[in-house]
Amino acid sequence: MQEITLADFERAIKAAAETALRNEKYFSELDSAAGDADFGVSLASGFRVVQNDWDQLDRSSIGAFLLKISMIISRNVGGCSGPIWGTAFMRAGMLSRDKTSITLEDLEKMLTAAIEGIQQRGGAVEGDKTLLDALIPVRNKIKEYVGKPDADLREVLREAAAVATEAIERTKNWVAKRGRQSFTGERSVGTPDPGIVAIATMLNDICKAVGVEPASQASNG
Amino acid sequence: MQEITLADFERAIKAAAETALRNEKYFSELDSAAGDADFGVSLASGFRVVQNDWDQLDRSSIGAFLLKISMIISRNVGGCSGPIWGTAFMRAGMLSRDKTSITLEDLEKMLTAAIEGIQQRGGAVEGDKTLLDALIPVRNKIKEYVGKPDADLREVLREAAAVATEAIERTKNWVAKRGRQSFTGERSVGTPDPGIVAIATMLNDICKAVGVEPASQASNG
Amino acid sequence: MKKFVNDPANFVAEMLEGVALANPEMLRYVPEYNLIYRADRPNPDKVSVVQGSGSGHEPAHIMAVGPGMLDAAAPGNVFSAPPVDYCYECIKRLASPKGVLVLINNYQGDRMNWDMAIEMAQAEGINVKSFIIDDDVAVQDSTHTVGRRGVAGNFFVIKACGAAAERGASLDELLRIAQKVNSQVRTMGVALTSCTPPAKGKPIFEIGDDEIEVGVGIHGEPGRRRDKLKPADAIVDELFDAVFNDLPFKSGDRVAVMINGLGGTPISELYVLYRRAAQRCKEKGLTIVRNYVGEYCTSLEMAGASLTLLRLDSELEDLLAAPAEVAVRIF
Amino acid sequence: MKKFVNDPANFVAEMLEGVALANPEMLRYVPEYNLIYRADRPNPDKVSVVQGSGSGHEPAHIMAVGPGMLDAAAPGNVFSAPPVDYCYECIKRLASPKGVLVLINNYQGDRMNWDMAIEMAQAEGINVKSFIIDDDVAVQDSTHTVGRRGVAGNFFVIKACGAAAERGASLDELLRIAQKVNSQVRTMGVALTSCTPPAKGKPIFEIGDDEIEVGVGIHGEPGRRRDKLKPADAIVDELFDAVFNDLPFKSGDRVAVMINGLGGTPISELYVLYRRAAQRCKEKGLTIVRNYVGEYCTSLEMAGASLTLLRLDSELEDLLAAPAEVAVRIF
Ligand SMILES: Nc1ncnc2c1ncn2[C@@H]1O[C@H](COP(=O)(O)OP(=O)(O)O)[C@@H](O)[C@H]1O
Ligand SMILES: Nc1ncnc2c1ncn2[C@@H]1O[C@H](COP(=O)(O)OP(=O)(O)O)[C@@H](O)[C@H]1O
Ligand SMILES: [Mg+2]
Ligand SMILES: [Mg+2]
Ligand SMILES: [Mg+2]
Ligand SMILES: [Mg+2]
Repeated sequence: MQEITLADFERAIKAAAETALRNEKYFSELDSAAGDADFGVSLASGFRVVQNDWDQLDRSSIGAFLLKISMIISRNVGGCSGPIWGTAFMRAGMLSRDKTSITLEDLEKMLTAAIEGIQQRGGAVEGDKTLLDALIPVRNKIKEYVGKPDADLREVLREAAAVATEAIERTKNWVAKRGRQSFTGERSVGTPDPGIVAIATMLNDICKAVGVEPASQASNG
Repeated sequence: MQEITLADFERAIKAAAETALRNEKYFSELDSAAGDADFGVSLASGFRVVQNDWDQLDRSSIGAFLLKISMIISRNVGGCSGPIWGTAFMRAGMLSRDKTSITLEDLEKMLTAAIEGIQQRGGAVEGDKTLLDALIPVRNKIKEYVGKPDADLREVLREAAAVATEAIERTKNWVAKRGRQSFTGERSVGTPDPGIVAIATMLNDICKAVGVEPASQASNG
Repeated sequence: MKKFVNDPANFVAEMLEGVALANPEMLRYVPEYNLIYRADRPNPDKVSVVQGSGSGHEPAHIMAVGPGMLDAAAPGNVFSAPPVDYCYECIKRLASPKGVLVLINNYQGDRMNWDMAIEMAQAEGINVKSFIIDDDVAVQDSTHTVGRRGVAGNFFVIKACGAAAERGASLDELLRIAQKVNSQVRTMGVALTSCTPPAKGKPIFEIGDDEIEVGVGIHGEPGRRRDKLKPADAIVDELFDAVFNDLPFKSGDRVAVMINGLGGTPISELYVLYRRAAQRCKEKGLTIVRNYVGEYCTSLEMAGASLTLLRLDSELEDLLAAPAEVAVRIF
Repeated sequence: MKKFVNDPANFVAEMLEGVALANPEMLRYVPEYNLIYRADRPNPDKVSVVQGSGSGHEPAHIMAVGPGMLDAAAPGNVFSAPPVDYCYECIKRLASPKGVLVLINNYQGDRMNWDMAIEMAQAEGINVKSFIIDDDVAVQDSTHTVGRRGVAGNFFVIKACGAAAERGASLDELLRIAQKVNSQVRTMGVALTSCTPPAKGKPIFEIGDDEIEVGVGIHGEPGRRRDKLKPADAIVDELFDAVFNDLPFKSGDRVAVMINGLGGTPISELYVLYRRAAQRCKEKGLTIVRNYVGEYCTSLEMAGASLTLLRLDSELEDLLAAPAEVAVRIF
């Protein structure tokens, strides 16, 4: 089975950064329905620095690269998102500190570490209507392919983007239980969670960046 | 020549206290033209305590009596008047600590000590339009009688009240140079000084209290 | 907004520079990370005790750096948690073989950023642990916290841990002491007015001319309720009862009492409050071993105060009495 | 009026009671005369150093009673001089064979009442002398004074005389030291807001939302002029220049610098001011030997600050560095 290289990670992060910048206003609007309307601005502030510092980022290993992203995100993203996204990148980075390419199994472990990190940092569980409700299905989908030697990484990516996209509608009518949105209680019902939309949009944009036709389209802010 | 006894001082202070209480509003009104309208209230607060404590006052000597009055006045009179009147009574009291009757010469010395005390305390000189402009002429008038063995004390009192009363009109058009009134500068011109009016009224009331027909009438608030 | 401020964006940096300029021998200042630390630290034979939360609570916590108190403080902007890299740098520069203790007031932002920094430092082999302070009895959860908030009681955790660290206590020993203080300390505050963060330029909440916020948080978070302004003694009584009944304290307890000004209340009024608190302690059979009247944990220029009671045992009495020095000269 | 107060008529008495309750070992309190004095005074081998002016300036001066500082303080009501019998009792109870030194800030009411009390005490054979402090460069005469006002520079006179008295200096020696400090110390303040005496219930002066009073007195007396609110650095520059040029100070001077909060200004802002003051000192070639940032002489809850410079010589440096303790616990 193919390995996932540092170059793949670079391409993915670059696409995610573009997602964050292109959707700055749209993600904040999503956060304004029930939250404090800062999510898009927060995320963009961090990924803008990623873009600006792009050429100087440490590329000695996948882990070093991700830890650098983690640092930039935690430093530059306000609200809950800074430590949550920062932790995710940090946990994933720690498992790949000395690797320049990883297996799908490694990726699944890194994603699991990221999910556990988010849960530990912010105390959310599945069902709280947070980006975990996109990330956990994505991780589960990837797990299905682990150990299948003939799995096509492009296919895995397409499927991952698909389950993340599905999460938007699936969770829309739930009540947000974490972050600023939880303070407005029932007002979150009927509004998609901004964090879930962001994850789905990023995965779809990564698909496009590597020439994979996504199963569906999440949004285009 | 007759001596002045403790009983004379008691009668005089009692009359002065009545002056202060009867004229509480009037003296404050006088102070409102150019000052801060507290003079009548201040003076009355002190002399009210003198009246209330009247029976318990130390009468072991003229000086002890005056020092007690000094203490009450300084303690209970606000503004500049507390220390000014308190000092006057204190200086006079210190010169008569062991006496139960005094000569006119003693009285002149006590008054001079009081005047010097007031000058030292508040820095005012003759001509500043303060109660000194009543007290100094009174002292000078008394001095004229010192050494005249046939001087009639009742005549001296009448004359003293007369020069104090004259001071009201004589100083009316001066500019006040001390106390709160000095802050309003020219506004004091044309208004009698409340302190001078108080001294004159007290002396006239003392005349009446001892059955001396005053030369003229200062006010009746 | 009437404040002594230049560009509001530089408010915290200029304040820190002022503190550093005022203490050139005792302190070092690293502007890139808002870091203030003792010039003679880290000491390899001593656990480093550090803290960092939002600014605007001065003297907490940058002015609590000094012998027998904190070894370092890394404040964030006014009312915002220090970013992760500030926390990380603080731990890294204060790293001692005996360990680093991070004292965190219970606010979500502070907790998440410090937790993350601690994880990063631990991954590099630094011996660092944290302790969460949550002494405010006013509300259970709040707009900034899950669980109770950490407020002026923080001072006692710093003082006790600072003293024990100076005597060579281990990291685990310090955690035990922090835990003991936190379990025995209770606080509640009241606001008479709002306050204005320089960069915001507007009061953080509205309050009527005759209203008070009972149980206010140090970022102006809502407390238990709005009340009408009432006599000082009645206000103390409400704070005292809330604090006393929460632990609960009991007759015979030996206590430390703190009346903490929130920034805009003059010390004369704080002593009027202390008078009543002392009366209430006596009435309830509490012995006041030490008292603290002044500013310890403020909300910018907010008029208001908090009352803290700490139950003492001989260990804590000893630690509170230990010598200490802070970076603010009094005389 | 938003204050912690019960019956406004009892405000000062309750504050003093609070101070006494907070310092049962160190202080004695005589309610009839608003008198706070050290429990171990008078000492026959030491001159007693006392002060008393209006209340509302806390920590000055009741909270400056303690070893190496004042032996007693006899405050009057808020912003009013202590009555003569308070002054007299204070001198009488603190009378020592070595003498009593009364430090008086230059206000007419304070001067007259203390002078009278001193005369009475002297008539009884008590050895008592007084010294007048007038460090405020803002205005020559004022609504409360003939000559300059005495403000925060007062602290340095107390500190130096307190230290020298503790070492056994004679009354004449203390007068020399007081005279030296007063001749070398200069202060100017600025108000951002007014303040409200509890018994008055209304602000003592009006000031616009964008105005400041440059050179304000500590009872809200007018200063040099009204100005528009401007950046902190520009405000410090104006105070600094007024103070610097008055003595005048000169390059090479060794100085103590004080940034004194007027009551409602948080300590964070005071350090923003100190930063600029330190920059200006450097620029002018002054060496800052000691600095003082905090509240020393306030006007109730007035937002504002004053800047004080004191030129030092080796005697004064030594006296300022001497140990001292005040009746306000910090940690
Ligand atoms: N405790 C949490 N754990 C995981 N995700 C969270 C948590 N709180 C918020 N989120 C995610 O972050 C998004 C909001 O981010 P953001 O607006 O930056 O945070 P804040 O609530 O502090 O304003 C939410 O849509 C949600 O997906
Ligand atoms: N410095 C002074 N020396 C002598 N008399 C003074 C002085 N200042 C004021 N007075 C007298 O006191 C009177 C005003 O007294 P009062 O209103 O009690 O004082 P204040 O000016 O403090 O309000 C004046 O009419 C004047 O006669
Ligand atoms: Mg948000
Ligand atoms: Mg937010
Ligand atoms: Mg008057
Ligand atoms: Mg007056």
